[in-house]
Amino acid sequence: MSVLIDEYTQILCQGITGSVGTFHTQQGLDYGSKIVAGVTPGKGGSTHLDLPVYNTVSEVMQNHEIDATVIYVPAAFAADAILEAVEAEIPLIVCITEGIPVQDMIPVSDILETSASLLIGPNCPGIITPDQCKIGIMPGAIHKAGNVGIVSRSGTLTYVAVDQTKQHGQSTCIGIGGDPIHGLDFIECLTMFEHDQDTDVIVMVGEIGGTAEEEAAEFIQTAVNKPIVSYIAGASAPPGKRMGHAGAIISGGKGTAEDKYKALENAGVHTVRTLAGIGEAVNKILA
Amino acid sequence: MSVLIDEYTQILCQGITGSVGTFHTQQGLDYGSKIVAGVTPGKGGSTHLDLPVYNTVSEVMQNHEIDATVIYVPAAFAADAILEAVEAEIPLIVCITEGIPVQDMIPVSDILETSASLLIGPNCPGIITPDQCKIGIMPGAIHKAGNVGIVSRSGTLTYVAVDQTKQHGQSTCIGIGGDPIHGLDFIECLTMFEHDQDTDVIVMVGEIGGTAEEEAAEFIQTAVNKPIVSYIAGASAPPGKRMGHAGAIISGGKGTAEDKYKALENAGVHTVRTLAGIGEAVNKILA
Amino acid sequence: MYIHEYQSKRLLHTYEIPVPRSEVFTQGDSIEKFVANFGGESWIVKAQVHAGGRGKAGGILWTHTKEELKQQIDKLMGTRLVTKQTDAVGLPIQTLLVEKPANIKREIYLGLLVDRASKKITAIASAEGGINIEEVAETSPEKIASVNIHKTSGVQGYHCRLLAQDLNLNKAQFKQFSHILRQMYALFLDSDASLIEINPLIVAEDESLLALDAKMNFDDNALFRHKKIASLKDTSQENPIELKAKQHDLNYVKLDGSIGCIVNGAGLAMATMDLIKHNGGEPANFLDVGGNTTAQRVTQAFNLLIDDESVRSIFVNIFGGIVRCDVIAEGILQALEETELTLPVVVLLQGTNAEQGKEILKGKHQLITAVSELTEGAKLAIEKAGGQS
Amino acid sequence: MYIHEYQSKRLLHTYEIPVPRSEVFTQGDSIEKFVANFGGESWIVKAQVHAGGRGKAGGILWTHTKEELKQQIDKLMGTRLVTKQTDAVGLPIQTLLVEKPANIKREIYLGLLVDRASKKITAIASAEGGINIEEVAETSPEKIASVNIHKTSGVQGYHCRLLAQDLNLNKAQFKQFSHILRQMYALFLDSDASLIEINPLIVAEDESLLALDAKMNFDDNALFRHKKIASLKDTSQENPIELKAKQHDLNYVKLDGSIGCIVNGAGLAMATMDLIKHNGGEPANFLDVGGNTTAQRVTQAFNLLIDDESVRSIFVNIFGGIVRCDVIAEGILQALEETELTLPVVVLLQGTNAEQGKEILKGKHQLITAVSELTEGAKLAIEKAGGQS
Repeated sequence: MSVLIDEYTQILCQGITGSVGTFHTQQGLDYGSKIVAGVTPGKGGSTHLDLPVYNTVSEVMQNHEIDATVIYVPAAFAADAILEAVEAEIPLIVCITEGIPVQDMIPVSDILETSASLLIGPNCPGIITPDQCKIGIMPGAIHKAGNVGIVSRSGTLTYVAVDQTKQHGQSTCIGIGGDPIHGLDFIECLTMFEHDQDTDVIVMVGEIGGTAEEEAAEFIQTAVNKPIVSYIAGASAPPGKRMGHAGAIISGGKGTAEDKYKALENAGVHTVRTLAGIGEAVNKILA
Repeated sequence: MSVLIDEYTQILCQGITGSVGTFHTQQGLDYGSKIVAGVTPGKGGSTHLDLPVYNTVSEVMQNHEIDATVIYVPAAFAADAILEAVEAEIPLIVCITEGIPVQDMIPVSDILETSASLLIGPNCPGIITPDQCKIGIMPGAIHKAGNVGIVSRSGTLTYVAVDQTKQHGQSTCIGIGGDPIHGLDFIECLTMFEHDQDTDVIVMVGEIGGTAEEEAAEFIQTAVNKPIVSYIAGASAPPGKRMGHAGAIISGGKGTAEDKYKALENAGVHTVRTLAGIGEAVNKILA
Repeated sequence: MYIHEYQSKRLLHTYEIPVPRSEVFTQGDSIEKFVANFGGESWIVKAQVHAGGRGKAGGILWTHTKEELKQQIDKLMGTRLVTKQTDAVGLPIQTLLVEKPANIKREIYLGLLVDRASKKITAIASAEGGINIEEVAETSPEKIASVNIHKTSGVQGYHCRLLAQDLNLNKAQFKQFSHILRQMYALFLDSDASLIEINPLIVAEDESLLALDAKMNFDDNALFRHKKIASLKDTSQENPIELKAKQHDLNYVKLDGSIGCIVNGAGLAMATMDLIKHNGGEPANFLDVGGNTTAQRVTQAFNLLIDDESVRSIFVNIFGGIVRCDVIAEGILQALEETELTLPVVVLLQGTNAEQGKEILKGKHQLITAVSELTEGAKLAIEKAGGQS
Repeated sequence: MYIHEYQSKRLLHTYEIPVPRSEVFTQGDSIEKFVANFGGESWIVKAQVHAGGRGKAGGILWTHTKEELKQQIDKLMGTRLVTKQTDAVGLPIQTLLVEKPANIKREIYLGLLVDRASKKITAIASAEGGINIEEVAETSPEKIASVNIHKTSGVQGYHCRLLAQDLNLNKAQFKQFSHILRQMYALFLDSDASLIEINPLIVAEDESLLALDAKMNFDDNALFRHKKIASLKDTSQENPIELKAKQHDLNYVKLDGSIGCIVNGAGLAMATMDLIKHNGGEPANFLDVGGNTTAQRVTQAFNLLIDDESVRSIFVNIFGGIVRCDVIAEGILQALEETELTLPVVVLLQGTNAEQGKEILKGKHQLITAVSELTEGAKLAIEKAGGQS
């Protein structure tokens, strides 16, 4: 077992004929991912990378069994593509696109809430179960099948975490993305790792801003028994320029790295203060 | 036990100082319902019928434990009042108001879907558990505590059903209202009656239009074991004047009384073709 | 509230949805002056009535010369049009839409409505537009595409793509289609519509899309916040008794039978009709005087039924709730004093103080018979009306 | 993207939200002409810079006569304003807002923003508006009311009532408050704003509400569909290096330290800063060259850091993913050929082909030291910059 995806996962690619879609679909196929169809409005009926291309997701669903879709369409049209996938009731939607206007994501989040779909991203590397299935833009070669589950808000930090845990390998790595409004959050991923028999240790990589790490800490206290190693990026970041008060008012001065570290430590999480500490901590737990 | 409300239910009244609110609040108090506060924007701080009046529901929640709210505010402001109650996380919202614009109810239904609140109505008589709690405009005196659960789309037909079952009395009577977009539907009510140990027979009064009865029939087949007596009003109604096609297109010619009767009979429901038959059928089952 | 085709098209035009060139001719206008402004082109003269099936009923006429135009306007104006959707009396023609004919390549259907089941606004489209769309829906539902539009997102690209999937539109037409759907949706929200249909939405010879006919219905409960829409109401298109009923806030629908019904509550009113039919009679109307009725409203109801010559007997079926049956009974007696009613009246009072009410009515008025039970009441009303219809 | 106060107020005015009477004086305008148009009334001259804390920094001046007005305009225009929210260099004053002073009875705070946690637009209000609102939020959070606005419903009456609960508004003021909130929300949606604040929203002597200052921020990712908003951009208010970075699509923030950082990925860039600080150094910048970077972008990054005189050493930290480390290594060597860099460069390459990359760099260029590990890299960069700062 693994989390969310495995060797049988059948994948659709929305935005397959664009340059990014083309490149990463090829990479995915090379890795062995079961990408079975693509969508590009206006190019229906053609084939691309030997895969059938359709105008709409609904047409795809009439001809294929789809478990997951990956979205590479440009930012201006990405929210629309997510909603099309939700309408088609695709269980897992992975949106790689970065730069989606935040207000486009508000209706997406509203509609997801009452849907049967899960969203990973946007603005994320995607999800990989090494040697079985890779959905997204992560470099497949650095991964190795193993027993460390990784969840991260940042793209490259996921890769560093993978590198740091190369001794043990990974069950599944999920990049949830750093956009203000995104789909799966730490809590959902921790829940899945907790119940995944292939995962023995969880690495959780957070960032300053928002309160997702604090909420995760609260959740961990009651609902996660597996050991967790956590690093929070941004301890050294300056408060940053800002003109308005509203952000500070709503967060009430919360969301600093120190707040997050404290909350996680209270929940029994093994925190590390530099990236370089991730590997050590995992090794110690699995020793 | 009973369904949704009992002698301990503490009730708020939104629109308490209007003539309808005043009249039915007095009726409710006379019946013994625990109405504890009222809301009328702009009249906060005053008392009405010896009850404290507040400007907002949020203020009420700071001062009282509220289990249910009943809404008598005029149609133009009723959806806003429902949403205010949802925001305050009141578990049960009963909206009596009729004539609410349909498009006002679309966001209400969207927001309810992800909330912790249940809505009865709008455009309904309300809900009563005889001798314990009456929320709404039904005449209390015709009811009697007993073992028949009644759910109805029509107001006066609920009363007739109560009259028809006076020999056995009622556990709880719920008028779900006939507006195109409303809260609780047959299925939710049937589920609650099925699990209510005080209910031995269920009376379900439907109407032509929509497909709520057909969906209920499907649900009954798998999930309701208690005997159900059902009458559908409107068998004799002419197709009616209409200029557009869309209604007919979307329903595909469904929603006639005959369709509904057939679906219910297939699900093992005791159907009766006239109102007068309700009492007989219930008596036979409980004989 | 329904509006006329020409009013619908003006609204579409306001929302930048393409409609044919047209002029409106209103009763009382000078035909000479009106026709003088038109060249020798072909025109279609369309009777503006609140009913479908106008073409087959002779309400849509083609003209090719000024002389013909004059004749056809003269022929239609001021008459009544009887279509399969009207009653035998038909509807008065007081306005004509004189429109430039379009060269039709294909007819598409596009509609928006509030959908009960999904509690959303639903968009519907079909490549088989035109007058047979209802038949298509029944016999080939797979030719109808529909999609819910969440209010939080509004019309998205995927809605347009999904609906257009089987419409065979080229790129430019798809762009126009998307524009039309977005604008229709905006109009739908802005006006509290309950139905907007463009049928047919045609692909013209020049490959552009054009709204050739449109039907709209607006939520009566929301008209208070849409003064402009409300002002489009044409009461000449309504049944005079129904109109009078509305003025008194009574919910009345004229039917074909002989037994007048006065009932409180829409559900009970329907149930009463069912009961009459079940026992072999025919109701003359649906009449709901309101869930919590008053004696005064019952009086107004009597006055309404007097105007209907087909009524032979009246069945009053009131369930006393908050208002007590004894009060209603007194009201009925008083109403009979005040009106000129000469028809037999069967009264069933149930609920609060039903017995007292019956007692009050007993023997007080020669026209009234008080009964105790639903079936008894229905049967007696049928008998008094002269037996089975 | 931030805009100036005067631009915010023009937007508010367009949305029928009341703002004080004002005129804008732009660098190059004739002071004589400008002042000639004003009577002997009192005016406030407000420096238009993208930073708060203007009042205490001398950027807001009162005038009572034409002469004074002339002097104050002359005094501020063309200078730089240093506030607690700017760096030591401050921001250039190129525009002045000359505004009619209001008689303030009370100061309210009203704001709208996109809230991460609820994934909704949130409205915030407080009776304790004015410059101390952040302090109020921290010390007396109960004095701040906030409510989420669902997109499906938009602003409802209850939102207004909830926010106004503790604002002590009379009936007319509540009506005006509701209007302002609804209009702010419309502006928020129409413009893809991420923040709109009116602070203070004052109750004036005449009891009406007036927006005395406003701050707005717009979603950079959405500017492509808001040409008018995008045109309000004032690049004079941005750090020149940051501006140059943006033109190259590099994510750069100037900091106070001496160690320049070139990193791929925002997370890794922050983590690299953390690492430097953790080992006793100070980063000179945050610089993210993008998750899947190219050799070309690394070159642009070098060019950017050359402009920053406080940089003493550069730490390049690249995690090779899709782009291989050997390609990046070649790119770095080429970049050093092309630029006039004279600073020591520490390079850490990890991920795909990291070993080959390190091999390529070894001994090829005197400025470069290739390292194998994060902490090693950070420490060496600190050492090369001249030890701990």
